[in-house]
Amino acid sequence: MARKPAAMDDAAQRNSPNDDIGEALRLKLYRMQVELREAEQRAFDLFLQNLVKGTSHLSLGQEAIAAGFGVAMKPGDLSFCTYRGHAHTLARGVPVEKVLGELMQRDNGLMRGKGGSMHLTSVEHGVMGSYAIIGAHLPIACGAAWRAQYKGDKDVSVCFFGDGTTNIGAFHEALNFAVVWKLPVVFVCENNLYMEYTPIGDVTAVEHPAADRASAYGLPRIVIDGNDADEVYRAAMKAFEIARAGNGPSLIECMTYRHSGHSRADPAKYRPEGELEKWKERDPIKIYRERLKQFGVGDDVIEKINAEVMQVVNDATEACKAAPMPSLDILTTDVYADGGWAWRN
Amino acid sequence: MARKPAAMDDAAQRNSPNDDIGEALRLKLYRMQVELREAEQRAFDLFLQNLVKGTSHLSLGQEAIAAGFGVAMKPGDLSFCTYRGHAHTLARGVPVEKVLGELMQRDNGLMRGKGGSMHLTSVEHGVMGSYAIIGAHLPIACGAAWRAQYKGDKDVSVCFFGDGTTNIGAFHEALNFAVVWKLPVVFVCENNLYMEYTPIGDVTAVEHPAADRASAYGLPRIVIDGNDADEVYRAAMKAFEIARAGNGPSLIECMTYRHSGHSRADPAKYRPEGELEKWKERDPIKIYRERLKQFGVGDDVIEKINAEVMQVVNDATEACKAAPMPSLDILTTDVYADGGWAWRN
Amino acid sequence: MAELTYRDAVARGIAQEMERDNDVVFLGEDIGKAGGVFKATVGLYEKFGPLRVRDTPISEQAILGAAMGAAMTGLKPIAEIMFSDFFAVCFDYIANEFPKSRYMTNGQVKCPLVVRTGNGAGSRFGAQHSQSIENWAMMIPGLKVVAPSTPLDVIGLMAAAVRDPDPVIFFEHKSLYATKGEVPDGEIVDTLGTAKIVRPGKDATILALALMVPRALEAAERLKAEHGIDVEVIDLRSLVPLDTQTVLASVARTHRLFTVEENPRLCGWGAELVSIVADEAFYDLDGPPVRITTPHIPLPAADILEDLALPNAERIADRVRRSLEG
Amino acid sequence: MAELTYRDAVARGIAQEMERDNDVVFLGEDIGKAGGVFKATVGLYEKFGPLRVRDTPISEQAILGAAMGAAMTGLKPIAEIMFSDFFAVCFDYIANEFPKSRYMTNGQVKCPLVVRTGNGAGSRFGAQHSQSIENWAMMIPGLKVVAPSTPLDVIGLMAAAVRDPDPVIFFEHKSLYATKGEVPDGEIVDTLGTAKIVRPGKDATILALALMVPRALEAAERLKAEHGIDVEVIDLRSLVPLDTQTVLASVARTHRLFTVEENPRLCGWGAELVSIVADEAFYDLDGPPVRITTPHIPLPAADILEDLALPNAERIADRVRRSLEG
Ligand SMILES: Cc1ncc(C[n+]2csc(CCOP(=O)(O)OP(=O)(O)O)c2C)c(N)n1
Ligand SMILES: Cc1ncc(C[n+]2csc(CCOP(=O)(O)OP(=O)(O)O)c2C)c(N)n1
Ligand SMILES: [Mg+2]
Ligand SMILES: [Mg+2]
Repeated sequence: MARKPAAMDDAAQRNSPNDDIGEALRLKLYRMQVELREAEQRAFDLFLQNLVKGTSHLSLGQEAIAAGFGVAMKPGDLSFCTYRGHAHTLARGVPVEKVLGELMQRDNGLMRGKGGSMHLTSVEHGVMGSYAIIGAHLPIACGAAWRAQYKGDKDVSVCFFGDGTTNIGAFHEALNFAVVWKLPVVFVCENNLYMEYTPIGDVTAVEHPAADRASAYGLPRIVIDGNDADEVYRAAMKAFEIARAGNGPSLIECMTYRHSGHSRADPAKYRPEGELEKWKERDPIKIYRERLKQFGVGDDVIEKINAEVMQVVNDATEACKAAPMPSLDILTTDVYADGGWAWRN
Repeated sequence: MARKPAAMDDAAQRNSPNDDIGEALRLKLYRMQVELREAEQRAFDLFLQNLVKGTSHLSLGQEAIAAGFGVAMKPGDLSFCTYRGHAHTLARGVPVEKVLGELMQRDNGLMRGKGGSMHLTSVEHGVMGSYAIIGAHLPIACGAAWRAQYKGDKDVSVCFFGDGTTNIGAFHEALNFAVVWKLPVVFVCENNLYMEYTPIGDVTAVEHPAADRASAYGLPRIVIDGNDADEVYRAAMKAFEIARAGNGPSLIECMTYRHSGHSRADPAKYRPEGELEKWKERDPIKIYRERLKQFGVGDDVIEKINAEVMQVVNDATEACKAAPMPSLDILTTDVYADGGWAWRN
Repeated sequence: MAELTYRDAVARGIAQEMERDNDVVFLGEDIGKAGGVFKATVGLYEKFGPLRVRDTPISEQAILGAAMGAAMTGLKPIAEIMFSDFFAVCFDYIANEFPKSRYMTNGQVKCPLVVRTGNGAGSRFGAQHSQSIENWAMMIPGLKVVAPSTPLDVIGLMAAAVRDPDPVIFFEHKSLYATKGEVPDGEIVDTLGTAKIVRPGKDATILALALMVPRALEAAERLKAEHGIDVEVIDLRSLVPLDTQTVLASVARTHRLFTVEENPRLCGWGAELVSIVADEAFYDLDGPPVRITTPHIPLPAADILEDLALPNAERIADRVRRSLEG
Repeated sequence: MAELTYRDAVARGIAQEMERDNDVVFLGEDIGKAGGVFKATVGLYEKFGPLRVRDTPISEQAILGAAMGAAMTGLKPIAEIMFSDFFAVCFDYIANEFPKSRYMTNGQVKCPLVVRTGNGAGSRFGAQHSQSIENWAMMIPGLKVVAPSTPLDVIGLMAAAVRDPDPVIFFEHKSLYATKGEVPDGEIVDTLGTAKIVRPGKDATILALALMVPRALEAAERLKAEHGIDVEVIDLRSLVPLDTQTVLASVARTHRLFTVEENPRLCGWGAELVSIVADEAFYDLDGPPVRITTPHIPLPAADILEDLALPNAERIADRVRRSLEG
């Protein structure tokens, strides 16, 4: 059952003084979503110009999840992302330039081109890595949460993954482990209805691939509207509260949809007719712009945010275009902690 | 909730003409349990005489499960066992000599000593292997069931495993896969309360490690008394009916207890005081002997069965003691299908 | 005769075998309706239908386990593991189940299946999607291991692999999918365990595999043109069974050995080949046997870095020349 | 100074490091309350309590994944994988996660952890519980790989492994657990990447590891006593980093190389060592370098078969003698 805060059931009430989000936060959530959208849209444009190389996996249409969690997380909280991790990385405050730079394999990229788009990492921002082997990071997030528990740190580890990931063994091991050890970790399933090209329903024994498994770990069943940043934010805050209170993990399934193909190689021909269009009507940014208007935010404020974001993305693009390629000598650096790669004397 | 056939709720009714098991079957179930018990007891004695080498994992106390399923299976049905597979192997009609011979690493063993106690296999009896890596055989059983489905064969694959196995990734992958493909496979969890030495409750997020996960695959929750061979038999028959009708897999959790240590190396000191004694009162063979009596079977009949089984085990023991060691040239046979091991020309 | 891509050769090879034998079935992620993420299996779903070409969940252990159970009981499955790097999430089947079941059961259990997978670098996918891991399979007793370099070999070795009664790991090179080659019409069946001398020569022997074959050939042309050095290039094609006779005979003629490996150095197949030759043809060798490999590092994503990591024609030619001159 | 078993040395080595550093934590199946299935961790639970010595479910991926997440964020975990064969069910962490995270992130992510595991044959456990798989780890760039042969080395190398800032795979040999050795009192810390000449000699160099070290030593004594052949035996101890200097210097003195491996032949560490020596010390060698290995087969369970499979002193001595005489 989708968990909807009772007070939020109709638009009228949202304008009430009981508004739990508040204007400042609301503008932040909007700005964040726009930034994720524009940065990824730019990544796509740069790919068409042959400036983004390798593969890349966009979250266009899924921004409300990254934004809702990103805004809810405190400094020190840790993000564990997938190859589809641009948005989650940006949502922790990593500069657009650093992300685009990595996609463009420039020296100013987050990892100077060594990792590429599937492995975005910024430890200083709490982005502990983007993992490209399905399921691998769920146990890893448990480990980071174990450290917090052991050390008495109050940070929460948040682990993002897709619907398809719920069918791999590591999902199961991590969920059981996290519950048995009562770890402060939040598992966020972004159910965008597809694994790569195959509909998740074709290959999954239950309707909700994450939520319908929660009871197998003694967890409550949580399905939320992943295209509504407010709802995401609330679910995040609630899960964080549980985690920080020492009451263990949560598993949250967010219903959403990706507007683009799985990766740059995918024209997404497998979609049934009309499906994309239907979901575009539920575009999280569109929804949120309407929300802002309901709360009386003027077009000028919205346009100003849009313009500011665009400026950031434009500046980042220029900086990346101007940035040098990585120097060749980094090929063999940082294999080991001594900075090098020597496996022999 | 434990699934109990309504008609079986009290002993009185069992004597009614509605008795669904019947005398012939009942004697078969008894004989089978005694055979498993005596054969394994003998294996233990032979170990103490230093004649059983390597490791071995006994099912003493768990015989009702192997017997109930073994008797319910038809020729052609396939068994997939674990390292704790002596009982399941014998329950398909594999001669005691063949099993003891393998444990004693003799040439008359099922695999002439090449596999050892953890890998008992007798393809001609439908015992498709005993697997020693936890969880590995659940997907393999799916594959055998897939073949049946593809070819229109009516056999069922039955996969036995322990409570501890429910926490490894392969369990999850296999269950989902079997349900999505609607495969004729029956997953049988023998919950003996312990993994090796650690109580399953210490490391599992739910009370019933298999049954409480069934809903994660859209399956009904089934917990049965694994020390009552009749109950096991009924659950098996019901699951086989579902499988043969093309209605997919079942997951059955059987509550039981092992009387011996995990393996021959284990004195089982981790048991709480009195636990073993309590379970010995629920010894499946004791229970079943009482059942026979309730149904009017005389002591003479019971003693005759016991004696016959003992004779079989004694004969097998002598045959094994007399059997030669395997010839050394089998060291390099049967790596490849050509019978040899050549990896080069 | 038709010109075919390596990619299309995969589909043709599989189709040839599925047409021949109804027991050949094919499973993997996105292989069916979508035709595979590398588009190497386009058309098979349409041709053979959903019962023989089955899309799976993201459950590599279930994929390989199911393939094994089916193989044990009468089918001839082909399983796809999308990227060879993902062998790491289902390695138990590769290392402990497929290759040991026949031996452990004293020959009772058979396991005739093929695992095909996209291997190797060049797509700028980074460290977890670019590895060349032939040695992960070669090191396991009981497996057979194949890695074709041309469309023709893809078809012929695929047929041989599917018909083989043992588990075969079939490495397709991602950077070769778009390459083309002439392929005769009609059924093509090759033989496992046969290396091919793809360029005869007398001054040195170069052993190569998969993507390294065209690079070794290019190096050979350069060495000839620029330095008059005439090297023999052998495409190993199959690591198990290993055609050591062809290798030893070549070294007996050329007296020098070079191996060109894409895999990172340690415990690669080059080490095995060098150690065989050093032991069995020690007195044939006129100089040290040399391994040319990717350095022992994870692979970088950036194109200029990835290109630097892999052996290329220039590096191969340079190393051979220096060695022969020195 | 005390005589200690290899088994007890494991517990002492771990205890030494856990006492030193509160961030050292230990997890695995049955390691705590039960003291480990090989009884190699007895007493640690009682000494360090349930928060630092944690029993886990049978979830090898969760064990290694959790170790990694903890290592990345400040702890120094020691994870047990009960039998090294089970690396196959969690190989993604060994092959794709631990060793690549630092590189892929351009040095941002650290992964200072130890995976210790029971490796090797001799217990008649059959093909899935007896493997010697050092090469599964050695072949992966980014790992460090250790395999001690004595109680003293167990403690010293365990300390070095725990203090190392990189992921270390620590292979304990099951058949050595009951062996004994003298161990000094007080803190013991050794150095990774250092081989030890355990028997000096002038006629040939034998490289060995773990259980093969005592067997090589026994072979050396036989060769001396029976044939007057004086071989040098080197215990490699650490495969990565690899002490090639000690090996090359030895071969420069003895002019002959033998490797004694327990792992099945193909792509074993012996191949790597032979190929290094063949390349870099070719002109030092007076004869072919020879690998003595377990045949390339799964391991049988029966004692007489298992004993036949592994290199033993007799086979080693015989092979060396034939080679030196021939
Ligand atoms: C172990 C593994 N198997 C397969 C893949 C290939 N792969 C990459 S993304 C993907 C689909 C993942 O689907 P989902 O979890 O729903 O995430 P989404 O891409 O929709 O965000 C697959 C199969 C992989 N990276 N790792
Ligand atoms: C992947 C793997 N991890 C660990 C082990 C070691 N091991 C063997 S039996 C066992 C306990 C299994 O418990 P359970 O599934 O309850 O079966 P039981 O032994 O109680 O029948 C363990 C941990 C193994 N064989 N394989
Ligand atoms: Mg998805
Ligand atoms: Mg159990």
